[in-house]
Order: sequence, then structure tokens, then C-alpha cells
Amino acid sequence: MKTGLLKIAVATVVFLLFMSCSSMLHAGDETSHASAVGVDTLWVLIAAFLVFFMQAGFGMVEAGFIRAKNTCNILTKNFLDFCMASIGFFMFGYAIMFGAGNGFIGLKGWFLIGAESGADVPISAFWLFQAAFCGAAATIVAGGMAERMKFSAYLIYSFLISAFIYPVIGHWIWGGGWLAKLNFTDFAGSTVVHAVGGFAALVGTILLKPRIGKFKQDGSPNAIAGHNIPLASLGVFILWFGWFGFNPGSTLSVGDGNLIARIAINTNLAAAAGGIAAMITVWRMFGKPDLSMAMNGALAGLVAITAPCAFVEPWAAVLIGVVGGVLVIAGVVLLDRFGVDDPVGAVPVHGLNGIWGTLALGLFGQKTLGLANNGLFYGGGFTQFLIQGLGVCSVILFVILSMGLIFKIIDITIGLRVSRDEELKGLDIGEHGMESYSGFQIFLTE
Amino acid sequence: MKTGLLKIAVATVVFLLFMSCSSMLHAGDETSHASAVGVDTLWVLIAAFLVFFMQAGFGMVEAGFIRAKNTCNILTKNFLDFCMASIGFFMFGYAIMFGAGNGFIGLKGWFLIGAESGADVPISAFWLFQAAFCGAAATIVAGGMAERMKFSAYLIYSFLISAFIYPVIGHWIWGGGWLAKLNFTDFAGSTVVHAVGGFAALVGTILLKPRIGKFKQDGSPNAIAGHNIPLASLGVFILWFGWFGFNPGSTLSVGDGNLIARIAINTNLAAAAGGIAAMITVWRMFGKPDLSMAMNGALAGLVAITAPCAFVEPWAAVLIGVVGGVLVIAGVVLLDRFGVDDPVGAVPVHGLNGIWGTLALGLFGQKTLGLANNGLFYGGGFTQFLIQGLGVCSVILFVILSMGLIFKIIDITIGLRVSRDEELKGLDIGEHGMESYSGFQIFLTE
Amino acid sequence: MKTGLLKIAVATVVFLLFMSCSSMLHAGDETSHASAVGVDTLWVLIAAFLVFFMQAGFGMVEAGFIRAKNTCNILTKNFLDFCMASIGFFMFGYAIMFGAGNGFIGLKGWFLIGAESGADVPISAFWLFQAAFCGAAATIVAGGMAERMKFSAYLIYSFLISAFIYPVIGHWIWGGGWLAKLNFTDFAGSTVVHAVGGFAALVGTILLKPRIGKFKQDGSPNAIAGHNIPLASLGVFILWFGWFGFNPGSTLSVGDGNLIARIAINTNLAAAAGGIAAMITVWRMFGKPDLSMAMNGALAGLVAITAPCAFVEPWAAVLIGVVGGVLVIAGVVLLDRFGVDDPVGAVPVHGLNGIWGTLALGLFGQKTLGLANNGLFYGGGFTQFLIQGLGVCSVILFVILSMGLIFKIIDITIGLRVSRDEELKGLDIGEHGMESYSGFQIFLTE
Amino acid sequence: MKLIIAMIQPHKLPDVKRALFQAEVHKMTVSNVLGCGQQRGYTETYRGVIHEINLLKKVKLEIAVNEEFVQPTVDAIIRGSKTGKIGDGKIFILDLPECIRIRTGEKGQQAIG
Amino acid sequence: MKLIIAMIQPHKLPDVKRALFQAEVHKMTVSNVLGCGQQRGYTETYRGVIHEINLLKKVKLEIAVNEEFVQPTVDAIIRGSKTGKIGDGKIFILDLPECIRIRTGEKGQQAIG
Amino acid sequence: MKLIIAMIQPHKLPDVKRALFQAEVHKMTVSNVLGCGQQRGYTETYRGVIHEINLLKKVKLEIAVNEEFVQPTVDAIIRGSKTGKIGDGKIFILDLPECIRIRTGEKGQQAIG
Ligand SMILES: Nc1ncnc2c1ncn2[C@@H]1O[C@H](COP(=O)(O)OP(=O)(O)O)[C@@H](O)[C@H]1O
Ligand SMILES: Nc1ncnc2c1ncn2[C@@H]1O[C@H](COP(=O)(O)OP(=O)(O)O)[C@@H](O)[C@H]1O
Ligand SMILES: Nc1ncnc2c1ncn2[C@@H]1O[C@H](COP(=O)(O)OP(=O)(O)O)[C@@H](O)[C@H]1O
Repeated sequence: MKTGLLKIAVATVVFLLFMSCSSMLHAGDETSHASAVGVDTLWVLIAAFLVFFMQAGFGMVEAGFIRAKNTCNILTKNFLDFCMASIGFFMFGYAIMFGAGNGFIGLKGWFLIGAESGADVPISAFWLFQAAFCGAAATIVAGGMAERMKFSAYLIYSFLISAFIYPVIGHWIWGGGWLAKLNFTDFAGSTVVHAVGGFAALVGTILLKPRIGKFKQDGSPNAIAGHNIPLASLGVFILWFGWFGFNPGSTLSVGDGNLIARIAINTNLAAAAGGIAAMITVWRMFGKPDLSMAMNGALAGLVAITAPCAFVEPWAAVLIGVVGGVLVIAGVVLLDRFGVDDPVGAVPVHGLNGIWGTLALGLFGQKTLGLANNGLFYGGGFTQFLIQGLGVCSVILFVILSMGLIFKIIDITIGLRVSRDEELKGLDIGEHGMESYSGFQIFLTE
Repeated sequence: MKTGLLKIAVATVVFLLFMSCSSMLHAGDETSHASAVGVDTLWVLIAAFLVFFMQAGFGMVEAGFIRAKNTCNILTKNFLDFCMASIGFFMFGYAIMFGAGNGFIGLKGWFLIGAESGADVPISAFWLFQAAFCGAAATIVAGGMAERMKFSAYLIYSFLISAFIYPVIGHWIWGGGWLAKLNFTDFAGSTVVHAVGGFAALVGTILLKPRIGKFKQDGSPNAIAGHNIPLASLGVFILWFGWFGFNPGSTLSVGDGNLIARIAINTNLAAAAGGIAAMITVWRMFGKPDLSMAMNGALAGLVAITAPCAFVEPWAAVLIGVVGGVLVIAGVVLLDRFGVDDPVGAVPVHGLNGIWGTLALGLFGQKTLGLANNGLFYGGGFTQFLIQGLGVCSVILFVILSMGLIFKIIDITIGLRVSRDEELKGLDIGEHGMESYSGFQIFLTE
Repeated sequence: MKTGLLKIAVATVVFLLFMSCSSMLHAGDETSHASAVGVDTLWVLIAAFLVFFMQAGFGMVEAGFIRAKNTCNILTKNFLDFCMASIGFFMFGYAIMFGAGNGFIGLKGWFLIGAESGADVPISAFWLFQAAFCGAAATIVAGGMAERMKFSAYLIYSFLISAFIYPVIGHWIWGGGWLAKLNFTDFAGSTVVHAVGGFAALVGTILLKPRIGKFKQDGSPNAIAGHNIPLASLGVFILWFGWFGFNPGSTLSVGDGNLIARIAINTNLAAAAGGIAAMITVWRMFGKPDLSMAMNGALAGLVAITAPCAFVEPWAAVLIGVVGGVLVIAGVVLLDRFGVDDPVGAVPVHGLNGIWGTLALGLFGQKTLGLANNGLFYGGGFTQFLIQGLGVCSVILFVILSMGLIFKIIDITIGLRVSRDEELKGLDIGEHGMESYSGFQIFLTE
Repeated sequence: MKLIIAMIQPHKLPDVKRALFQAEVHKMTVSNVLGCGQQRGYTETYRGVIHEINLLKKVKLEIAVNEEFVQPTVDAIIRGSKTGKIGDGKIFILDLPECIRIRTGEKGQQAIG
Repeated sequence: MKLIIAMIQPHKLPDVKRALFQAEVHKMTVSNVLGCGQQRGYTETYRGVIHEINLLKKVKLEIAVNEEFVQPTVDAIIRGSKTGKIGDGKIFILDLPECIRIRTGEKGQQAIG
Repeated sequence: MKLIIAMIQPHKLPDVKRALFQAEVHKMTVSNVLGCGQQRGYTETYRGVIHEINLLKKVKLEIAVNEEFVQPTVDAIIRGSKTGKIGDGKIFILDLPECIRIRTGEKGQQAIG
């Protein structure tokens, strides 16, 4: 009997316990909670939308900084390279970048068939985020080669870079390739996206030669003023806005929010500091606060903070931005001195600051914030710094060689540059048979 | 004794078990979890903001593609129709669309009083999302009827369409009306928003007659070039950006993120494919890669993927986009041949591709992805396809009849079209007494 | 034996129970839930990005409403004041606004060192959101003082307002200062941001005197038309879009989504109602539906709903917007009559409607929605209304005195206004040595 | 030779061009000008301020012709631009002692057409 | 009749218009030009490159008048635009053998005013 | 004195300016015009419609010179703008009876340079 009672008692307790336990769980069900992967996916998608929107920013900046007669051309390039990048990265790029393969190249997941996500979110979301990055790398080049590059040549180039060149480098660093294994770190792409775009632009613009009228016979530069500063200014704001997807979104998850918040504040501070530093520099050097340079400075700060954004403190972000802002001016002046004609400053903004940002991680990065080694200024010695240097150098070398080859082949086959006549009349008429500002009276002459 | 011990043992075990169990739960409490409805609301709101922002995209595209002298006019129309749609959809539209009623019309919730949400999120969020859709349908028409429609007529029209016409159709499809009951499916509005807007534009533009100078005496068309291609290009990017709210947002919940991610990738691929397809087509047909057409192609892809975005695979999205891109060019050429003057391509982009997208669902849709029947290409036969056809035809018929009547009545009473003189001088001066580009020297002549 | 069996039975049950229980929990783990603070941080960050993007909106509106020859200047001001605000608010502003201190001023957390978050989200996120607000207050002034204020004077002013003036007022209201203790309520900143910006602009524009040619010798005003209405229109859409971060984001958490949804719908309805009301008013008064005024009306509605957005019902939001829309026209006309020259309407939009919105909370606010007292129309008597009145008056007084002093000192030392010659030629050439629309033929004359 | 200068309404340019082509005058130079004439202008209101625009947009034609073409050209311009309302415009005729075609260096009457 | 052409500083146009109205000269044609004169221009710097702008924005007035109005018109222009500094501008006076009002077909002296 | 008016290709302006400076002609007025001449124009296609642009963008130079400068000026313009292809442009030479420098009130030959 006793045991009978006991049995009942135990059964009751167990039952009650079970009930209470499951009702607790059930209560949790009633104010049903959001799934973490759902929220992470949401975040990655929103970040992808913001990065996509940067395409508009690039378009407006590039258009605003060149002459009216080539505006439609640059916008077509910018518009179509995102389309090409989407399709190219869908067909080949993703497989090369994130597919299983060797340390140098991925080889699985063509057309996304059988492809796996590189993060905890669904592959569709991860792909979209990565595709938007790929489009950014491609479009940076349009600016440097503006006002004289053939449209058909550009289309070919933009497919090749987004389907092959960019993904290979991406594989090295983000796809588990050899640089990743060396602990080379590039949080959101100072090297992967910006140095790649910037140095592809450098090779391209050197091969293309300067625009007619850019340099005097003694080699000193002429100014060729941008035709629409409000457009460019809008573009810079859009880029800055989109960068809040670019950097914080690269966390690929929300977690407790700490990391994304730190990245966001660093991104903002570096941009602001870069803008101010560039303005002061240009003011001191040339006597006038040139808006186009201040805006380039902010972009420089953004590019520079892209690699280290997750691993540094706010004050370091300010410093990184300041250096970026000064660097961009030095870069513009230097390019002019070397007779390289980069109409929108693609090389100083993305190329130089891509390097600087990558290296800065080796200086200011912190182990407590998740980096493999402390940076130089945190007593980690030169380890991380040298790894960073090695990584960015290899990437630049690869870009210069591969893009040099591609541009050369395009040049020999279909030609890189439009005819002198077409350049003088403007590529809008020459390549697209339409004007950007029909009806407006615009001086074609310098 | 034994049982005593046993009792204690059992009690202890049970207690410990209970403790561990509840401490587990408690731990869960301490890192308190986000509520699912909260996250869903957040998502619907963010999507609504993005859809709202499309209004800017429509404005810039429409403005960019017409002449400078009518720019202020179209922008005023675009700006005010969103205001009108907000108020009209608040007063009557929501009740008609989502209120309880019959299969044809909803009749409850005027002024949102006593209205219920059509989703799991609070009604305020749901309303905002739906109101932004309603504004989009209204503004599509502005483009087709640009450069000659009276402002006062436009205001009346835009109130009527957003308070009555659009909601009635919405009720049929999204409000539980007769088409919904037939399993007609339009995930995010290829029919509800775009076909409605596009065919309202078609009726309107036919009734309005072409702009002066659009057609030669032999009926062959003249080109009337858009005045600001950068603006239009920005507008297209904004629309594309906003579409990431339009389609993925139509899930109205986040869930595990899979669905929103699939929709987002499909949306992007269709747009990119549409852009490329349209560019290639126009290049082959007319010898020049016309940016305005490539951009229309991307929009066409977006419109076309809107209905099927949740139910198809990425490769199908690419295909749907490609067809959309070709279709839009065919549409522009056809309209020109039939002497219909649609300055911005509202009919080919939204009308034709609204149909195509709706039908495409019947071809590529998949049961495993949540559709009622498999599409034709997945062995589902013609069932879904025919339902889709029936639905879109009924809607178009209704739009043509109702909008035809409305435009006719407006024409007879206050007049649809401005005077010849006003048209030649521009509606900016005629209707608003101000210029869009004061100080700029612009040729008014064709 | 029995007890032996019993033991085993109990152990088995307990074990199974434990397993089932923990597997339940484990299942919960597997579909792991999102952390609430993570989601809140995400929301605050997204809202901060949107508020940041408003900077572009301000820039485009201000640029569009002035003459082409001063465009680059206003854009530089707008661009750099956000940079200055970021750095100034980082160094001093945050400490003054949210640091521990007395009822008048905060005094802890300089350079964010040792600073604490004012909400449940990480300080980095909270700071970014607040910094974007600070930038908005600073840039409002640029519009009112446009086309004649020295660039260097502007830089100094913008650092001072964002590092000191704005934070002090912010401390009173949002930092636990004396007004907060009186239950003065300003949900998202009708007073803190808009009245501050608007009245700083008023002081500034009075001290600066009108632009050359704005008033005839008899004191009656001339119209100085804005040079780029599409740009301004885009700017208004961007602002409206950003306001969805400004108001709903001020919840600083998502919760069950109800509150953010209510705020979003109210924000949208007030804007729409303001736009329509302003258009009707200007149409009746001056015979033409002036887009620039309709857009100002929408902004007025947005400013007015900013304080009460969380505490009123939708119909009240419509009413608040309508009054705002009418008020803005009255304000523009009045300023003209008093010989105050505010080129973009900063004072009527932000100043007047900042007051109106703050007071409206005392009329339409509801206790059930979280306000301390019911508003006048809900039977709460004049309590809340008077508190609101006291608050906004004190703030305006403080702004007028402090900013008046600052502007006066700047005027005496480096000068507030450019020379007559520079003003006539345009500040773009005078201050920045570059044109905004190089190549375009633009009439410099009125 | 004469240099004919005409200021016409912008929206009449297509008509004038057609009339000139019919009169076999194919060469001309066109530019944008602002005109102040008998026409009163129109009032614009901008942000609540009514202002009278008295510089109106006009199109200026410059046509160099041989003597025998002067009358047909003038007639064609009038045919294309006349509405009988104020603002129709004016024609000025100047003497043109010399004309050179840059491409060939031709001078005078051969150069003009 | 004479055709008076004047190139003036853009920001002097309002003053010149006022002076012309006082002299009862109400008709004129205005256009935008770029001028290269004694005035040196100014330097702009753009992206670190200093460049000298030597084409300055000017406004060109064209006024057709009867002989007796030539002097008053010239005086009015000078009164409105003179500052005594380089860049003030120039006035050119051409013979105008014929003038036609499109609206009425009037010619010569009646047509001009 | 003569008033030399030349219509040239826009992209030849820098060359013409250089040639003029070499000929010591430093003063001129430049404006934007649309020209209709022997040059056929080019076809644009916009949204599937081919349309022929027959108003081409040109630049107009106006240069007032003393008699002895006429030939050098004309030569310089030709040197700078001639390519031998259709569209090179035209030069018109008008008599200029009077010229006034606003700044000093100087007249005639002193005023022109
Ligand atoms: N005396 C003049 N000098 C220069 N331009 C003139 C003169 N008279 C008329 N015009 C030009 O001709 C245009 C039309 O003149 P208007 O007086 O309106 O014509 P109408 O007298 O035939 O109505 C003016 O806008 C102006 O550009
Ligand atoms: N010889 C000329 N031919 C054509 N235009 C001239 C000539 N001289 C001056 N101009 C025009 O007049 C404007 C003012 O000339 P400028 O030499 O600066 O005046 P000033 O000699 O009185 O200082 C020039 O910008 C140019 O447009
Ligand atoms: N008779 C004319 N009257 C006015 N402008 C003319 C005349 N002939 C030529 N022009 C101007 O000169 C430009 C060049 O003329 P074009 O006939 O193309 O030169 P060419 O005969 O040397 O090839 C034209 O675009 C036009 O602006």
C-alpha cells in the first residue's frame, strides 16, 4: 500500500513537475520568441540592401565628378556592372569564393547548385550580401577609367572581375584560403573589396592613358572640373549610409548587439574624422576648402576603417580616419605628379586607403576584441602587422598581374579606349547616342 | 525506512531536477529573448519604409525621363499622390480592402475605427505597409500621363484610385475576396499594384492623346528625350532598393529567415537579368546600348518577379527577368507603333510585366514552396496558369472600365488636358508658376 | 524487491522526464532564440542609419531651394557639420547630455570614457543614434543662413552648437535634467532638435540680415527662386524616409512592436496631412499649388508630430499635421513681412512647428498611451499643456541668448557675412573656388 | 550680303525651321536669349511672393544670306512665327560685308550658303 | 537705326535695367556669354590643381534703337554698369539698316520701339 | 573697326584661343549656339526611336578689332579651327562704327583693345 501510495505520490509529483515544466515552456511559446537565425537573416538581408544601395552612391559620385558629356556613359557602366556582377557571381563567382576547393580557389557550387552558405544564415541571404560586395569592387574601377573607356570593353571587364578575379581573392581571405589560414584578417573588405577595386583602377587608368587635356605639354596637370557637385555630394551620403550595411553587416549575425554597435560607431567616427582631416589638409595646401576633397576624405576614412572596424576602439577609429583623410590628398597630388589621370580619385580613396586600413589592423587591433594577435600598439609586436602586409601585397600583386593581362587582351582585341573624336564630343553621344541633360545648354569645351 | 529514504531520495531528485530545469529556463529569462511579433512588426515597418522610399524613386524616374519644363509638375503630382493615398487609404481604402464584407468589397473599418490587422503584426504596421503599396499604384499613372495632364484632374484621380479602385482589387486578391478563394496568387502585387497602375496609365494616356510633337504627320514617332538621366538613374536604384521591402516584406513575418532570403535573391536576380536582357535587345535592335531602356528592363524584371518571388527558384527568377527585359522593349516599340504616347514607359514596365509576372507564377511556381498547385513546368498542368490568367484579366477589365469612366467624367467636367499653349510653355509655369531649374539656360524647343 | 523495482521505475521516469524536459529545452536551443537586447540594438542602429541619412535630405533640400551659385557652399556646410557634430558630440556633447551631473548639465563621460548608455542598448549604438540627432539640429541652421554666411564662421558655430548648446538642452529634457523632472515630455525632439535648430536659425538670420535683392526699397519681398526643385523634392523624400528612424527609433527598443507601429503610422499621417494642408492653403492664398510650400508642409507635419508621436491617436496625428501645414505658410508670409530672410523656411518648418508639436502633446496626449497626464482634450486640464509651454519657452530663451552671444562674438572676431562682391558672384567661387555645375550655362542674375 | 537676326517665341522654332527649309534656307545659327519687349511677361509666385518676370525666354536666329535671299528669308520667318499676338518678335537686318568658310577658305557669296 | 551691343558684369544687370527704364528704353535682348578681356580672371583650385579661369561670365545686351535714342541708351548702360574697375565691359554700336516687327509687319522706325 | 563673328566646333575652342593669343588678340566674347549647316548632324536613338539631330552644338566667337587686326584674327581663327571637314564653321565680318569702354569712357580705337 505504502509503495502504492508512494507510486501515486511520485507519479503526481512527476506529473506536476512535468506540467509546470512544460507550461513554463508553453508560456514561452505563447509570447512566442523570435528565432535567432531569423533575426540574423533579417540583419544580413537589410545590410545587403544597404550595400546594394551603395551602387547608387558610386554612380552619383562618379557621375558628379566627371563632365556632363560622359555622364550617361558612366551611369550605364555603373548600372550594368551591378547586373553583370549579380549574374556572374551567381554563375561562377560564389563557387570560386566560398565553394570547397584548395587554398587558392573554390570549385564547388556553380550556379549555386549544391552550394553551401558561408554563415549561419540561409545561402540566399549570404549570397545576396556577398554579391553586393562583388558589385562594389567592380564599380570602383569605372570611376578611375571614366571619360574615355569603351563601353563594350567595360562590360567584358566587369564580367571577368566579378565572376573570377574578385572571387579568387575573396577565397583566399574569406573563403578559407591560404591567407585566412595565416590569420590574415580583413573584417569587411579594405583589401578584398577596396584594394582590389582601387588597384584594378590604377592598372586600367595607366593603360588607358590620361584624358585629352588633362596634362599640359610640360606635364603639369589641368583641372577638369566635375559637372554636378550636388549629385556627387548625394552620392557620398548614400555611400556613407550604405557603409553601415557594409561594415556592421559583415558580422553576419546580431548576437547581443555589442559587436554591431561597436562597428557602427567606429565606421561613423572614421568617416567624420577623414572628412575633417581632408578638408583641413586641402585648405592649408591650396587655400580653399574643396568639398570634393573633403568628401573623398570621408570615403577614405570609411575605406580605411573597413578592415579593422570590429577590432579597434573608437579613438583608434578616429585616428585611422584622420590618416586616411590626409592620405587621400597626398594620393591625388601624387597621381597628378606621376601623370596618372584618375578622374574621381578611385586609386587614392580605395587603393591607398585599402592598404592603410589593412595595415592599421596590425597597429590598433586588439586580441580582447577578437583578433588573433594584439596589434603593434597593444604590445603584440609586428606579427599581425606583417601578416597584414603580406596579405595586402599578395593581393595587389595578383590584381595588377591579372587585371593588367585582362586589360591588355581587351586592348589588343576590341580596344580599351574610344577615338579622340568621340572623347571630345563626349561618350554619351558616341557610345549611347543620347545626352544626359537634353535641352540644357552646356559648354562642351574646357 | 526504506520507503522513507526512498521518499527523500525521490524528493531530492525531483527537487534537483526541478531546480535544474527551472534554472535552465531562468537562464533563458535572464538573456531575455525578443518577441516574435515584435521582430515581425519591426520587419514589416522597415519594409514599409523601403516601399515608401520607392515614391522618391518613382518621382526621380518620371522627372528624369520627361522634359525640364514639366518637371516640377510631375514631382508635385508624385508628391501629392502619396499624401492623397495616405489619407484616402486611411479613410476608405483600408476598410474596402481588408474589412469584412463580401467577395467583392470590404465594408468595415472606415477611418481604421474597429479595423483589424490582416496579419499577425499590429494594424498600424500592417496599414503603413499597405498604404505605401497603394501610393505606388497611384503614382505609376503619373508617368504615363506626364507632360500634359491637368494638375487638378490628377489630384481627383489619385484620390479616387487610392481610396476606391485599388482597394477593391486588393480586396479580391489580398482581402479574402473572390479571386483569393479561387487560389489566385499574387505574392507581392504584380497584378494588384503594377497591372493596376500600368493599365490605368494606358487608359489615361489613350484618352489624353499624345503630346504635341510626339508623332509626325505620317504617324511615325519623334523622340522626346528625357532631360535628366542621372536623376532617372538614381530613381531606378531607389526603386530597386525599395523593392527589397516590397517583395520580401510581403511575407509580413520573419520566421526562420528562409522565405525572406529566397524572395530577396529572386528579386535581385530578376532585376539584373532584366537589365541585361533589355540592354542586349535594344543594342541589337537600334545599334546603341540605351541606358533608359536598360533601366526600364531592370524595372520590368522587378515587376515580373513580384508575383512569383516566393514560389520559384533562382534560375526561374533569372528567366522571368530576361523575358521581362525583352518584353519591355517590345512594349515600347509597339506603343509607338499604335500611336500611344507613354513618356516614361509606365505601360510596358508595369502593365505588360504585371501580366507576365502573374502568369509566370503559373509556369514556374512550385507546390513545395507553398503554392496551391505546381506550375506548368513542374507538372502541375494548366490549373494555376489559367487561374492566374483569369485573375489578371478580370483585374485589367475592371481597371479599364472603372478608370475609363473616371477619366471620362473628369474630362467632361474639369478637363483632363492642359491647353496647347500651356503644354508648349511647360506645365511648370502654367500650373505652378515656378521653374524647376531657375537660372539654368534650357532650350524649350524640341 | 518491490522498492528495488520502484527505485528503478522512479529513476527511469525521472530520467525520462529529465530527458524529455531537457530535450524540450534543447529543442528550444536548436531553434535558438534571438536576444532581446540584440534586436533592440539592431533597431536602434537601423534607426540611427536612417537619421544619419536625413543629413543627405537636409543637404538636398537646402541646396535645391537656393541659387546655383551658392550650392557647393551649402553642401560643404551640411557635409562638414555632420562631421563636426560627430567629433564634437564624441568629445564633449555626450558627456554634457547624458553624463551624471546636475539638473542643468551633465559632466561625466568625456570622450565616451566611462560613459554609460542612456538606454538598454550598448552605448555605441545609443551614442550613434544621439549623434545623428545632434547633426540634424546643427544642419537646420545652415538653411536659414544660406547664401551669405562665411564658411569659417559656420564651422565654428557648428562645432559649438553640437558640442555644447544642443547637449545642454538635451540634458534638461532627455538626460534627466530639470525639465525631465517636471514631466516635460518631448518624445523624439520637436523641442530638443527642431525648435533648437529653428530658433538658432532665426537668431542667425536676423543678425546676418537679408540677402542682397531679397527686399525692395519699400520693404516688400522679391522672390529668389530655388535652382533645383527635383533635388529639393528628393531631399524631402529622404527626410520623410529618415523620419521613420527619427520617431519610431526613439523608442530605443522593439518590445512587442505596438509602440513603434503606432509611432510610424502617426508620423506618416501627420506628414501627408501637412503636405495636403499646405498645398490647399498656398493654392487658395496665391492661386498656384506651389510644390516648395507643399513640401515644407509635409516637413512641418513631421516636425509637429515628433514630440507627440507616441502618445496620440492617428486622427490626432492628422489634425496635428494639418495645423502644421497651415502654420508653415503663415510663418513664411510673416517672416517676409518682418523683413527676415530665411531662404529655405528653416524657421517656420522647424522653429514654429517645433513649438506647435510640443504644445500639441499637451492637447492630444493620452495617459493610457504612457503620458504623465492626459492632454487638454482628454480631460487632463492644462497641466501637461502648461508644462510643455514652460519647457519650450525656456529652451527657446536659452537658444536665443546663447546662440545670439555666439553669433555676435563670431561676427565681431572673424565676421559672419561674406563681402557684397562675394555674395553677388556666389559663395561657391568666393569660398571654395569651384562651381557646382561646371559647364552649365546659368544666369547669375536675378 | 545681309545678316538677318530674328528674336522669336521658343515654341515657334519648329514652325520657323519648316518655313525656312521650304524657302531653301538651310543654314542658320540658333541661340537662347531672354527678351524684354512689349509683352508684359507673366507672374510667378514662389513661396508666397508674387514676382513679375519681365525677361522672357526667346530664341534668337542668325542667318547670313545673299541679297536675293533676304526677302524670302524674312517672309519665311514671319510665316513661321506670326500669331498676331504681342511677343511674336522682331527681325533685324544688318549689312554683312564679308563671309568666310573656314573649311575651304572661300569668301563672300560662295561661302555663305 | 543702331544696334547697340554691350557686354557687362552679370551682377550689374539689375542696375543697368533700372537705368535703361529711366531712360525710357524698354526693349532689349539679354544673353549669357563668356568674356575674355583685360580682367585677369580668378584662380580656382579643384582637387589640388590650380587653374586659371580666363573666360569670365558676362551678360550681353542687344538693344536696337533709333538714332535719337543712341546717346541716352549708351549713357544709361554706363550709368548702370560702371564701377571704374577692370571688367566693367564694353559697348559696341552697329548700323542697323532694317528692322521688322513680326506681329504687324511694320518696318523701320515704327517697328523698333 | 570690324566685328568678327565666327561659328566653330566646340572642341576646337582651345586651339582657336591659342592661335588668337599667338596673334596677340586677347579680347573676345564666347557663347554657346546651335548651328544648322552643311554638316548633316548625327542620329540619336532614344527609347527605340531614331531621330536626327540637325541642330549641332557650336561655339560663337565675337571679336571686335581694329582694321589692321582683321586679317591676323581671321587667319588665327582658321588656323585653330580648320580640319578640312564639313562642320568647320564660318566667319562673318561686320562693320563696327563705334566702340566704348565702359570703365573709362574711351571711344573707338583706344577702346577696342
Ligand atoms: N528694340 C529692341 N532691341 C532688342 N531686342 C528687341 C527689341 N525689340 C524687341 N526685341 C526682342 O524681340 C522680342 C519680342 O518683342 P515684342 O516687343 O514682345 O514683340 P511685339 O512688339 O511684336 O509684340 C523681345 O522679347 C526682345 O527679345
Ligand atoms: N575686343 C573685344 N571683342 C569682343 N569682346 C570684347 C572685346 N573687348 C572686351 N570684350 C568683352 O567685354 C568684356 C569686358 O572687357 P574688359 O576688357 O574686362 O573691360 P575693361 O577693359 O573695361 O576692363 C570682356 O569680358 C569681353 O566679353
Ligand atoms: N548662312 C549662315 N548663317 C548663319 N550661320 C551659319 C551659316 N552658315 C553656317 N553657319 C553656322 O556655321 C556652322 C558651320 O557651318 P557648316 O555649313 O557646317 O560649315 P562648312 O560649310 O564649312 O562645313 C553652322 O553650324 C552654323 O552655326
